[in-house]
Amino acid sequence: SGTSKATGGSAATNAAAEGGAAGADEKAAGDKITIGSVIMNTSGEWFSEVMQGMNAAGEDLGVKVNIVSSDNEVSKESDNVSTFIAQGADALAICPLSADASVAAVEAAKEAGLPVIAWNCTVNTEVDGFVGVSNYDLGKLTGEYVAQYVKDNYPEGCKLAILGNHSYEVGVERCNGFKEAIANVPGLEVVAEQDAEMQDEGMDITEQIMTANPDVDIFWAWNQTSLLGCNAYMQNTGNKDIVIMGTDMSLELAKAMLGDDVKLQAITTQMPYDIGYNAIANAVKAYKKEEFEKNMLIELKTYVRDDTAELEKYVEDHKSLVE
Amino acid sequence: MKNIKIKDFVMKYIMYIVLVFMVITLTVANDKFLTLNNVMTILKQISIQSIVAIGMTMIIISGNIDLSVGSIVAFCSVIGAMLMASGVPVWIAIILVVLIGAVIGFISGGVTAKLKLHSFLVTLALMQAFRGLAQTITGGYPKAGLPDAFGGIAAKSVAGVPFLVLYMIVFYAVFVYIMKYTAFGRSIYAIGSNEESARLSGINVERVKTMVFVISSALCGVAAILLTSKVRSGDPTCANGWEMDAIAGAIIGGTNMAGGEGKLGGTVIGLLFVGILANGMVLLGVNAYMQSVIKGLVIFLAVIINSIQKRAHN
Amino acid sequence: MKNIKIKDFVMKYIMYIVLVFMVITLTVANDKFLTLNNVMTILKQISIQSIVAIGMTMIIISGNIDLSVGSIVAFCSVIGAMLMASGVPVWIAIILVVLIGAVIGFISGGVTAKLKLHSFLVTLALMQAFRGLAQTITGGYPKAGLPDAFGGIAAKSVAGVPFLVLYMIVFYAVFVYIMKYTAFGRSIYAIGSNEESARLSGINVERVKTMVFVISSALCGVAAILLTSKVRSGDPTCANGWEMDAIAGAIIGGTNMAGGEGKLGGTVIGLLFVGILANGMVLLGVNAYMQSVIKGLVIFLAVIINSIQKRAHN
Amino acid sequence: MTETILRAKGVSKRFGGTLALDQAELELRSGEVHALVGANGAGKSTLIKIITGAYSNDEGHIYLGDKEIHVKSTFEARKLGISAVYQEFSLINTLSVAENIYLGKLIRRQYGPIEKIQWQEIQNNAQKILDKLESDIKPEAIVGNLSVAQKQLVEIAKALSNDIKVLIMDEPTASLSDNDIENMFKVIKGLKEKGIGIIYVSHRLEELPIIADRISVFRDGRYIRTMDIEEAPKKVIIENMVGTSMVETKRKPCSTDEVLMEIKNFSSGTKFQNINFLLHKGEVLGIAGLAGAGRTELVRAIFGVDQKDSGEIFIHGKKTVIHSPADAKKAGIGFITEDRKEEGLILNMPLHTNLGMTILDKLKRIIGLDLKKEVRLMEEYIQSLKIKCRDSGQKAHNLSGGNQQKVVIAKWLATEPKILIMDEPTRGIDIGSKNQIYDLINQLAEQGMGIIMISSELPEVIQVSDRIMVLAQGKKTGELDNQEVTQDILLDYATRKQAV
Ligand SMILES: Nc1ncnc2c1ncn2[C@@H]1O[C@H](COP(=O)(O)OP(=O)(O)OP(=O)(O)O)[C@@H](O)[C@H]1O
Ligand SMILES: Nc1ncnc2c1ncn2[C@@H]1O[C@H](COP(=O)(O)OP(=O)(O)OP(=O)(O)O)[C@@H](O)[C@H]1O
Ligand SMILES: [Mg+2]
Ligand SMILES: [Mg+2]
Repeated sequence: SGTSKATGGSAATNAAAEGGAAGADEKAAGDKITIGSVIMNTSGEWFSEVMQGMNAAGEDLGVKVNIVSSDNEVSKESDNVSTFIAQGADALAICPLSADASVAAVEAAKEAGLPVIAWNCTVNTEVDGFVGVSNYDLGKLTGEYVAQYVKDNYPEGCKLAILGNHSYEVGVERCNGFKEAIANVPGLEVVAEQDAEMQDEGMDITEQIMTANPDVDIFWAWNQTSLLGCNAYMQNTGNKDIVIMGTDMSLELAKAMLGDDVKLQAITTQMPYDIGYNAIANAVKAYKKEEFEKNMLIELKTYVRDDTAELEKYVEDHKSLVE
Repeated sequence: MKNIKIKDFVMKYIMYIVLVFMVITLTVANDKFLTLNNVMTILKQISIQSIVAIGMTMIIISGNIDLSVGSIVAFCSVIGAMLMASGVPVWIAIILVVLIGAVIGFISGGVTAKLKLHSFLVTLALMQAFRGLAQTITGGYPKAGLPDAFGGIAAKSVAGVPFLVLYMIVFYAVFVYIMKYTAFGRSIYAIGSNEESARLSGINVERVKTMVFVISSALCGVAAILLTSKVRSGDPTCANGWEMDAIAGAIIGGTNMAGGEGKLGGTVIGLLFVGILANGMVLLGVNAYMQSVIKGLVIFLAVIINSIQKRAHN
Repeated sequence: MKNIKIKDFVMKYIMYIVLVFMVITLTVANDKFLTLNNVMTILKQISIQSIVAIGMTMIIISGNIDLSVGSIVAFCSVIGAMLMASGVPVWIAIILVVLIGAVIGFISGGVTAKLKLHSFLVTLALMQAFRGLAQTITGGYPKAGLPDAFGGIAAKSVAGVPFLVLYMIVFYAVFVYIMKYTAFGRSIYAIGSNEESARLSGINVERVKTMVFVISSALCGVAAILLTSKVRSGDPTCANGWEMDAIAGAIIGGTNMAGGEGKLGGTVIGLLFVGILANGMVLLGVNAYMQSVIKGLVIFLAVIINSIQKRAHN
Repeated sequence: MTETILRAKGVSKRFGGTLALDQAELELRSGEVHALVGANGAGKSTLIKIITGAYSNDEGHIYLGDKEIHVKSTFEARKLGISAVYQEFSLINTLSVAENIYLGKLIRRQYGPIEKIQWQEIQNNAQKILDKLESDIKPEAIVGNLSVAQKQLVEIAKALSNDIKVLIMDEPTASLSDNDIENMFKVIKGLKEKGIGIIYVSHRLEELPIIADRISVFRDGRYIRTMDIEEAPKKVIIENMVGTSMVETKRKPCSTDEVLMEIKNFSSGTKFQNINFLLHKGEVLGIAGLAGAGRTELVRAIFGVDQKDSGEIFIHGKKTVIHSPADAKKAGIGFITEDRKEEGLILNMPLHTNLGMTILDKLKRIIGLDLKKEVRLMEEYIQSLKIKCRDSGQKAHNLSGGNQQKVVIAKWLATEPKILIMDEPTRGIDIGSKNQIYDLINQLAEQGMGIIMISSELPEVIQVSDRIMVLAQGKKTGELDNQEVTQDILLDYATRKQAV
C-alpha cells in the first residue's frame, strides 16, 4: 500500500530500516513479535491515521500489531491491557486516557514484564518510552500565533470565541495552553467559551455563539472535528470575515485553507501517522532492548494560510490516505 | 366551576406553560434570545433530529424502541457521501440513501416482529454493527468532496425561514396526519396498547410493526441526507447518541414508554424544550459542566410536572 | 421419547451451548485463549460490571430501567477518591461511598415509585446530572493520590483467583439467595409482572420499588470502590456506557425487558458471552472497527437464538 | 347463631359523572351465603371493592361485627379476615400457582437475621387447597399457561388460603364448568359450617337456590331488597333486578341447507384431533364440552390465531387459507373472544376506538378515515345493545364487566360477518342482557349469518343452538340435533373418550 510513503518522517523510515534487519532472530521461527496497542477510541480521522502508522510499522518491521480501543473508558483500558498480558504480548504501546487513572494499567503491564511505550499522552508513572506531543504546546502554539496575529491585524482590539473541552485531560490541556498564550494580549477579549466535540456539535455551537456575540472576530477550536464544524458553518453562511484557527490538520481543512470560501487562518497539528509509527517502532526496540529516543516528541507544526507551498505538500502527501 | 376550568387548563397545557415561562425568563436574561435570528437558529438545530424523532415516537407508540437510529444516520451519511463523491448524481444518491435506510428498517423491524423479539436488544446489536460498518467502509475518515449544489439542501432559506425548518414542518404535517387519520396510524396505537387484542381484531400486527421500523429508518436516511448536507461531509462518527435525544424528546412530550399513547406534536415540544434550554445556556455562557447538570435537573423537573399533570387528568 | 428429551435439553441450555461452542472455537483459533491466566482475566474484566448488572437485573425484573448507573459509578468514584485523597480513612470512605450510592437510589427510586413516573426518563435525567456533577467537582481531572493500601482491594488475589472474582461470586451468591428465598425478592418478580395484582396481594409496591433502586445504586457505590481501586484514581469519565452493557448482559441472559422474569445467573452468562467475545477478538487481532461490527452481529445472533429457544419452550 | 358479621350502611360512590353506588345497604350473617344480584353496572363489584378497601367510599359506613372499620387496602382487609375473589383476576402470570396463592404472605422462617422462604411447605399447602377444590392443577404450574377456568380456580384457592371470617366472591362461576362449580360449592358449604359469611355475586340465577341462603338485589347503584332464597324464585329476582317482568323469547329455527363453512380434519397436537363439521346459513352451532376440552383452541385455530398441524376450511365450498385473524376477517369471519380484557378490548381507549379497530378498512375514505362514522356506529350499538356507559368516548376500562363484554360483541357485529364465532359470549352478563344477546343471535341467524357458539352453560347451549357439537379431550364425541338434547345427554357425550 502507499501509506508508508505518505508521510515518511525521517524517524519512521530509519526505524523501518533498523527494525526490519534485526527482527527475525529474536523469537522462535514463525512466532512473530506481538505488540499490544491500546488507543483511546476509534472515532475521528486522527486516530485512523495513527492506526495506519501503526499498521505500517508492523508491516515494515515484521511484527504483529494488535490494536484495541478503550472507547474512552478507563476500566476498559485496564481490561485491554490485562488481555494483552494474558495473551502474552511482547510489548505495550498505549495512549493513556488519563495521566492518573491509567497508572494502574500501565504498572500492571510493567509488572508482567512488558516494556511500555506511552504515546500521545503522558502517564504519571515510569514508562520505557514516550512518543507524542505536548497537548499544552498544541494549544499554546496556536495561541502564540493568535497573539501575534491580533497585534498585527487588530490594533483596536478583537473578540475571540473558544470551542473548547472540559471533559478530559487532552482537551483541558490544550485549552489551558491556548488561553495562557493569549492571556496578556492587549485588546483581545474572550467573549465565549463553549464545549464542542463532534462536527455537528461544532457547527451548532458556532451558530449559537454567533447569535449571542455577532461581533466575534476569531474562532479557535480545540480539536479537528469541532474545527470542521466551525469551518462548515462559515462555509454554509458564506462568511469570509471571521478568522478561524484551530488544532489538527486534515485533508479537507488543508483544502479549505487553500481555498477562498472561508478565512481559515492557522492550524497547529501533530503528525498522527508518525506518532503511531514510532510508538510501534520504539515498542519493538524496547522489547529487543535496543537503543531508542526515550522521550520522542514528534514535531508540532503550525500551518498558516499564506504558506501555500506547505499546504499543497500536505494535500499531496495525504491524498492517498483517503484512497 | 370556573376555578376548576382554569385548573384543568393549566394542567392540560402545563408543558406549554413551562415552555412559555422558560422563554420569558431567557428573554429577560438575554436580549439576543428572542430575536428572529435566534429563534430560527433553535428551530434549525432541532430540525434534523426532530425528523429522526418522528420515527422514534411512532416506534415507541407501537410498543418498541430503536437504539440504532444514530448509527443508521451515520451509516447512511457516509454511504451518501461516498456515492456523491464518486460522481453519482445528487438525486439518485438521495433516493438510494433513503432506500438503504428503509431496507435496514425492514431488517430490524422484520426480525423484531417475525421472531417476536424485544426491539431493545435487536437495535442495540444493530447500533453497534452499523456504527462499526460506517467506520470500516470509510476507514475512519469523513468523506468530503461533495458537489456544491448539495450543500444548498440544508443551508438555503426562503424568506428568512431556513429550508431545514420547512422540511421539519412538512414531515410533521404529513406524519401527524398519518397517525391520526389513517388506518395504519390507528393500528400503531392499537398494537402499542394491546398487541393481542389488535391481532385478534384482524390487524396485521407483523406488517404494521415492520412498516413502522421501515418508516423510522427511512426517516433516518432523510436525516442523514440533511446532516451530510449541513456538515458537508459524511462523517462515520456523526449522530452519536441521537437515539437518547429522540427518546427523551418523545417522552418529555408525553409519549408513554410502554406504548399506546403519544403525540408527534408533543415530541416537538419535548425537543424544543431541550433545544431552548441548550441554546439559552450557551447564550448565557453557562459553564460547560454545569450545562450537563442543569439539563439533567430541568428534564427531571419536566418529568415530574408531566406526571403530576397526568395524575390530575385521571 | 429420547429424541424429544435431547431436543428439549438443547433448547433449554442453548445459550450455554453457544457459549461452549464459542469457547471451543476460540481455543482452537488461539492457544492463549484457554489458559488459566486468560480465563481469570476475562472473569476479572466482567467482575465490576457484573456487580452493577446485579442491580440492573433486579430493576428490570421489577419492571423498570436505570440509565444512570454509569454516571452514579463515576460520581461515587470521584467522591471516594476525593475523600481518601483528603485523608479520610479507607474504610470510612468506602462506607460513605456506598451510602451515597444508596441515597441516590433512594431519590431515583422514590421519585419513580411515589410519582408513578417512568424510570427511563427519571434516570436519563439523573444520568446527565451526575455525570456533570462528577466533572464539575473534579474540574475534569481524575483524582489520584490514593493510599497504597487501597489499591490492593482490587489488585490482590488468593491462590491464583483475583479478589475481584471472589467479590463477584460472593455478591451473586447473596443476591441469588435474596431473589429466591426472601419475600423481598419474590415481591420484585410479582411487581414486575403485574403491579396492580401485587398491590392487591398486600405487597408494599412503593417500598419494594424504592428498595430495588436503593440496592442497585448502593451496588454502583460498591462497583465505584472497586473501579477506583482498580484504576487507582477517581475518574469522572469512567464507567461511561455501563448502563447499556448491564442491560445487554441481563437481556442476553434471558431477563424480560417487560419485567417479571429473569435470573441473575443468566445475567452472568450474558456478560460472559460479551466478555469472551471481546477478549477473543483482541486475541485474534481483529481490526478495531470490525470489533464493533462483529460484536453487534454476535449479539444479534444471540438474541435470535434466545427467542427461538423461548418459542420452543412454550 | 345468626349474628351479623358484616354490615354496609348508606354506602355511596361516585366516579366522575357516574353515581355507581347510591346509599347501598348490605347485611351479612355468619354462616350464610348471601347472594348479590343485579344487572350489569348495578354496582355490585364497586360495593365489594369498597368493603375490601380497593376503593374508598364517598359516604356510608362499614361495620365488621359491631365495630366500624375503615380499611384502606386489601391487605388491611385481609388482616381483618375479609378476603375476596375479584371479577378481574389479580394473579401474576409469570409466577407459579403455589406462589400466587401465597403471594403477600409467603411462609418464611427466620435464621437469625436471615429469612428463608419455605418453598416445600408452600407447595404442600397449595396442593392441599387445590385438592379440596378437587382440581388437578399442579402447584408448580406457571399461571400464565392456565386456561381462564383454571385461573379462576387458582383465584378461589388464593382467597381460601387466608384466615377468613368473610369471603367475597365476584362471579366465581362465570367461567367454570359444572364439575368445578360442584366442587367449589362443596368447599363453600364447608366454610358455611365453620360460621364464615360469604357474599356471592352471580348472574347465573339458576345456581342460587342450590348455594344461596339469602339474596340482595341491586339496581342502578341502589339497594332494592333482601329476600330469603325460598321466597325468591327466578321470576321474582328478575322483576326486582330490572324493575319489570320479562318474557323469554323462544327460538325459531331458521337454519337452511346451504353450507356456509366446512371444517375438515382440524388437528393440533394434543389440543384437538381430526375435527370435522359443517356450518349452515342461518344456523346456530353450539359447541359444548367440559373445561379443557379444547373448544377455545379449536376456534382459535379456525380464526387463524394459533398454528394448526392440519386442516382445511371451505367457505361457500371454496377452499380458504387462513393464516391470521386478518385473513379470517377478510373471509367474513368474526370472533368474540373468551377473555375480554386481554384479547377483546383496548382498555385505555375510548369505546368508539375499540369498535373502529375491526373496521378500519371500512372507515377508509380516499384520504383519511371517517371518524364520525365510527362514533355514530358505536352510538348505535350503545342504543341497540343497551350498553351502560357515559358516551362513546368513555374509556373501556371504566365500564362494568358485563358492559365491556357487550362492547366486544359490538365491535364484531360492526364488521358484518357472514360467520360469527362466539366463545362464552354471555360470560358475566346479566340475565336481562343475556336474553338480549339470545334475541340478537336469533336475529342474526334469521338474516343468514352462521353462528358458532361456545358456552359452558349447558342450558344456554341447548336454548340457543340448532345443532350441538360436543368435544371431549380434543376429540369430537358427538353431534346432536337440538330437539333430542337434554343436559344429561350432553354431559354423557362430554365425558366420552371415543371420537364419533
Ligand atoms: N373505575 C371506574 N371509573 C369510572 N366508572 C366506573 C369505574 N368502575 C365502575 N364504574 C361504573 O360504576 C358502575 C357500577 O360498576 P360495577 O362494576 O360495580 O357493576 P357490577 O354490578 O359489578 O356489574 P357487572 O355485573 O357487569 O360486573 C358502572 O356504571 C361502571 O361503569
Ligand atoms: N397458554 C396455554 N399454555 C399451555 N396450556 C394451555 C394454555 N391455554 C390452555 N391450555 C391448556 O389447554 C387445555 C384446553 O384449554 P381450555 O380450558 O381453554 O379449553 P376449552 O375447551 O376452551 O375450555 P373452556 O373454554 O371451558 O376454558 C387445558 O388443559 C389448558 O390447561
Ligand atoms: Mg362486576
Ligand atoms: Mg375456552
